[in-house]
Amino acid sequence: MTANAVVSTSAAEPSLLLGKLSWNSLPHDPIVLSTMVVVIIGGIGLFALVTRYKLWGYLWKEWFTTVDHKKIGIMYMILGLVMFLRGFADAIMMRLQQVMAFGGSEGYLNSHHYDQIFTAHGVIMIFFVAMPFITGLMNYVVPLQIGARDVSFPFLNNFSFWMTTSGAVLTMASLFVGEFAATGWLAYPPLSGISYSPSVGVDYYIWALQIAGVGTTLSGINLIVTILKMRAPGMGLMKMPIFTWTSLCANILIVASFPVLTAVLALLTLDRYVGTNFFTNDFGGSSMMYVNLIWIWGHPEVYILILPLFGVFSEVTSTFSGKKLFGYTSMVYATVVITILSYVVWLHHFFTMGSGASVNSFFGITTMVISIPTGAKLFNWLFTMYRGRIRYELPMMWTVAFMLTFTIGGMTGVLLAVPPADFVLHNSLFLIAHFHNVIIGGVLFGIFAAINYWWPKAFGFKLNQFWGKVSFWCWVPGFWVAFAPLYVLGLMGVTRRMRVFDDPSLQIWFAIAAVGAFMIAAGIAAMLIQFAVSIWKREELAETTGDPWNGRTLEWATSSPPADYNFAFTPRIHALDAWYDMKAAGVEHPADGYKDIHMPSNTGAGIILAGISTVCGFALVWHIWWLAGASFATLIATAIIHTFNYKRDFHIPAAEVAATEAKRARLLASAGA
Amino acid sequence: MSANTHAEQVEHDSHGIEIPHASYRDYATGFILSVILTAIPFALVMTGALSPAMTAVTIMLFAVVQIVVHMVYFLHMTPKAEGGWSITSLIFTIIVVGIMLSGSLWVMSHLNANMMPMAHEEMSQLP
Amino acid sequence: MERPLSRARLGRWIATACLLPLLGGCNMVVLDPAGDVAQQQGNLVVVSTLLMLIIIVPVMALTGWFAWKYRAANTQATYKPDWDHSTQLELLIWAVPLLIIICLGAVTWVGTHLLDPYRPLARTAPGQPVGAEVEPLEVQVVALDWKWLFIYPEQGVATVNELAVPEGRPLRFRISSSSVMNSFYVPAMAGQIYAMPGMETKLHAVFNETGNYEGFSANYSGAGFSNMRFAVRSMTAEGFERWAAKTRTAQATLDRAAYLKLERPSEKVPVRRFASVETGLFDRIVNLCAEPGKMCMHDMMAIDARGGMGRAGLYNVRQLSYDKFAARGTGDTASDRYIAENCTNPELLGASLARIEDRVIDLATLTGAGLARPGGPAFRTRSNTPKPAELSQAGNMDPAS
Amino acid sequence: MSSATTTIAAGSEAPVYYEIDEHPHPEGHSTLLGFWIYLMSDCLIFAILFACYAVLGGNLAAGPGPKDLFDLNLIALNTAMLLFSSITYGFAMIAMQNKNLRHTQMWLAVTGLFGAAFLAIELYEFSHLIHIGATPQRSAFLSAFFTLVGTHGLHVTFGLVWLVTLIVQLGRHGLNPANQRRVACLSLFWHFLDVIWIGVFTFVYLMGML
Repeated sequence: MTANAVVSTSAAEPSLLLGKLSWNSLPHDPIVLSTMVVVIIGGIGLFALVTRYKLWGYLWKEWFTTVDHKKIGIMYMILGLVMFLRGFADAIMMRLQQVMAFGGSEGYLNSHHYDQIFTAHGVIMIFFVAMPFITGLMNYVVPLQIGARDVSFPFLNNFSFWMTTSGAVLTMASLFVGEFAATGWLAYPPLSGISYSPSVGVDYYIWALQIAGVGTTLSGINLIVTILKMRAPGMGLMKMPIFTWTSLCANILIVASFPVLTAVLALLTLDRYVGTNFFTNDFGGSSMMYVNLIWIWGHPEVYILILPLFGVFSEVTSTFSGKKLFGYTSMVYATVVITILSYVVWLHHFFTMGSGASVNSFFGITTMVISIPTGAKLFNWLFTMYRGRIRYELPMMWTVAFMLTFTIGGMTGVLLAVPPADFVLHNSLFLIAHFHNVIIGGVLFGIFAAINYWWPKAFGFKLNQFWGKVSFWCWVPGFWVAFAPLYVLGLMGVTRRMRVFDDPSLQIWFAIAAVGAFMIAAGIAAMLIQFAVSIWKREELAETTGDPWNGRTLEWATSSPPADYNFAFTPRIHALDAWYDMKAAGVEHPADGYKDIHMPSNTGAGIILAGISTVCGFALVWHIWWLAGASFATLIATAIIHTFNYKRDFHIPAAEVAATEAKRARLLASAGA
Repeated sequence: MSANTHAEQVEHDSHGIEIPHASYRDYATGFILSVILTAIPFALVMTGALSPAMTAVTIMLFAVVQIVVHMVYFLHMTPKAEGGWSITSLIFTIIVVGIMLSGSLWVMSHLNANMMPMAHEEMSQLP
Repeated sequence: MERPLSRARLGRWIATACLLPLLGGCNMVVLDPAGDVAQQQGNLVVVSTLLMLIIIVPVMALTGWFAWKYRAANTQATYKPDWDHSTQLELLIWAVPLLIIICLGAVTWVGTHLLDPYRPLARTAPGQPVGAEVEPLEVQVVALDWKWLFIYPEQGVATVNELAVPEGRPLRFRISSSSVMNSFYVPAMAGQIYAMPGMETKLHAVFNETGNYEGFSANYSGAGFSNMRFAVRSMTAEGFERWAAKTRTAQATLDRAAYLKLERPSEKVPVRRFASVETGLFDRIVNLCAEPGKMCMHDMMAIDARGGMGRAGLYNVRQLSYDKFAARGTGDTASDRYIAENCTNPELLGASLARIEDRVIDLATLTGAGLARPGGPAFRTRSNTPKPAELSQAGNMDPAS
Repeated sequence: MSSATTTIAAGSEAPVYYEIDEHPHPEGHSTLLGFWIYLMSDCLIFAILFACYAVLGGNLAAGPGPKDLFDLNLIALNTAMLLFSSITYGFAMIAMQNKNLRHTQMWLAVTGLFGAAFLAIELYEFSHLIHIGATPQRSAFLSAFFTLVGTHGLHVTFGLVWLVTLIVQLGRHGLNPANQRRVACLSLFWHFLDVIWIGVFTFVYLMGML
């Protein structure tokens, strides 16, 4: 086998009309081709269904153009879920390849395909699964928790969502039109430079991340300002729910790190498109600078992902233990300390690149220091459970699973922070096991806890317990079966991103890992069934009180689902755990005295701008310059035209508010009866 | 929603906007200081009055002062603006920028010194 | 450093004993390697793990215990819904991790400095310091697309995908790459270090056992990455001499032209041996000037350090005359440019060379603050640095320039 | 910050849990803070470009260095243009405070002219450099230089587009609260670019000439 496996897409001379795009850009590989056919048929089917039931108008009016943070939050979650299925399909394919490719077998994937798969898996899971999930959660929950009617910039919120989606669309498009990057998820140059990756894969990567990055940054700004400016009266900083605190810190990290990614990718873009020499081998470029810069973004990113989930676990532990959160203050300080410290550890991702010992040990030790506040958090959850009355509902089950799993992940993380240990474990499957241990055990388990926890709030009915438990018991052992072998393989000196193996003694471990992956697949299936069954039986599972878990924070003070305006009267906060405090004080919701409520109007500008951005990104990927120029000009023009719209709000009349609230009061009364 | 009530609403809202108050004095002071703080570094470099090292230190100092001048007189930074959040975010940004710049320079100088074919002799000067 | 490590060894045995039933028969090369450096790194893995287990085990046990004891069904257990603070506990939960991190930090600081890959070996095995007279064996390593080139300047031979070394003698690797980033990793010998184009990393290591091992690239480098493996053969000193002598009888020789051919992408390359190697080839590779007529990086950097070549320098850019990247998929060589070797301005070149000759290499600070300076032989780096005069002359005489 | 906080505090014995007599957050009361935070994130982009220039600025690839290329007279002129545009923007802000629409528009237009002059000079500099062969592709130093200065220039361009849009919008809707907010935001943006330029002329141009 020689390098001819590399499919050259640049063979044809770029045309003026279509740039590098040609019939050759469509897939040849039978796997991709059949996926494409299935997706196209599925897409047509979905389109037909939506048309058949005349849902386009509904979708457009109620969802696509909405500026309601709750609906946007839900759309983020759906985006995350859809992309999760794609990312997981990649994972299963890798597991299968690695279990097959022994003893001279090439497996079923060639390197051209396999290398794209592991790159896409990483990119999708981080940018288009984990990020939408946490952004969705924060979007949904934060305004409710702080007693606000919406976020500070509702239109921007819609726009951010569609930009994230636009990035996801570009990534998905790369599956069928052209190819994705085959460089690893951080696309280190010189490999990702034009000399060594001349085809469009890296360009898809760049533009997908750039467009999604705009959305992420703006949504970060939006949520920071929301938390700083829109809190209900009386809610001082130290009375903010812990999830809001962790969200604030995560968004600060977003705003203070995503620009770095934007800048670094822009420089890589210039290298690829214009021929500058930032990260090239020749002409004075330095590829190490790219590695340095991208990890300045990359490490805070890890905390962007995990911090909000720390908040979720805190809320869940406290609610289901029926206790105040132990050590709220130290929890807040721990979060803030982590926020700052996450900026001084980035080098631990490249100890082996050749820094001197003083640099390595400095960054190694700062990394270890982060484990102290993280450990403090774990103890706080532990002592929240201590002397509590723990109800093992699904969110709490996920939380306990998290505590046990994440501890191990944290330990292996600190281990990797010891530079000499990292020299033998860097880039090994041990590292892979470690970060899946924290990302699945922390982020994903947290998201599952959050979905089970807040679903009744969002939809007005609980999730089915049985299928939830099936999912849980597939996922948690499945995770360990899938990743414990990777720890072992790492200690056996096996590297990541390998496609074929020589040593037959390794195969058994890959086989075990593949079994684990299929257990996880069963867990995912059970979860989808859980959603379906719950929606099917929503009448039985209906939740009318608005407070199914005996909650402690303000979101449980609203109806399920909350009215468009969230709170008919803005609550006034006197204590931490505001809703618990209100319940304890026996506060009655006022029955009249409603006023007109000032609300932002829906707008199609967000989806239109993001749509144009997608076109522009696609044109840039394929070097279709006229289209890129035209769509960019349209983008600017549309944005300017949008600013000429001064009428962006309306009022919900008091009578309508009164009617909505009366309906809720009746529901509550019937639930109480 | 009738245009009428909307207009009223707008009228009502205008009380809540916190646009920092500016005066001719502020802008004039800022401008004059900026001119001075710009002219001196340019003059120093163009005439070569000081040694390069001295010039470098001086112009960096002037740059820092001028940035502060702009912040105060043009951007109206005060600890009280926006409930203190704008100055907090500014300080946070400065810290992060400081970490990024100094960290990158430190890391890159190490990497360059350790690995670039030319630079062995610099190694002894590394921290 | 001796004592903690021997204690570490004990810990390692304990750990291995615990894991044994689980991992019977699997070869954990990282924890049980054949080289002293990797051994120390493996021990550090174990020591750190044990240190952390001091806190991890209680935490996990407590989690399980609390989760069970305070379940809602157990109405016997104390229930204190408003208990949310305890200064003693808070102190404890911040202080215990802090103490462990302080210990771990100390271990890290010392370990990182002592096991710095740039640091010449002070010992070849526990209790066996390296004598001042011992000259480490230098091996120059180049990661190519997708195979490894090893050059033995002392023996004057080179191999592809085969690394033969004498057991017990300190090894000094100088590592670079021809195109993209790779990572040079022989798990049985020592931890990895990146191999990067235009740069030179170093690794000091030793084998304490003879045998056949495996090395590979640990950093993804493109389509042929998976098969970028090489055989590592640790031999007795005599065995190595015999091997070198035999290699010197090989057919092929490695000069710049042969290298440029070798450099082209290929996969699953069988072992190849070269009887002789052009002088200074490795330095040309590191300096990205194996191609005829291309300016070497150290010359370029010397010029840059003096403020560049002025506007005249704008005109010394040439197009690459051959298709270096074709096999990677680039058909377009017209955009591959390079900076021409500077032979028209002897004065400038002379000055840059003088500067290179002048350099005095002192690796003393690599000992790190608070650590003893290792004695021993390896500070004769100077003799191993490129001989620029020779290099550049070779370049100047090259007919292509 | 919000008027609601003060409403209840006075007098009432039992704690109030819902704001019956509510004063909503005025529309756009978060805009300036939001915009400021955006500027902070933009500041990080520039920080990265400065870091690149600091690291790569010495890698001339045996080409020309700053001393061979920069013309300080031109930069002094450029800096003056930007400084003038700052003070004129200040006058626009004061005119806006005085509810003087015409003057606001006029001063904004003057600011735009100075900004355009700045851009023109920068473009001249760039085209001159490219003309003599000192293109961004020549060396890492030139890549970093063009990108850093060019990004600042792009921001100024964007500011000009915004400025023109705003003048039109002021003409249409007058000094309503939304427009006042926009003028204030653009003011932050414009002065922020000034601050970045201080870094550029000091670290790139002046230090380069030493």
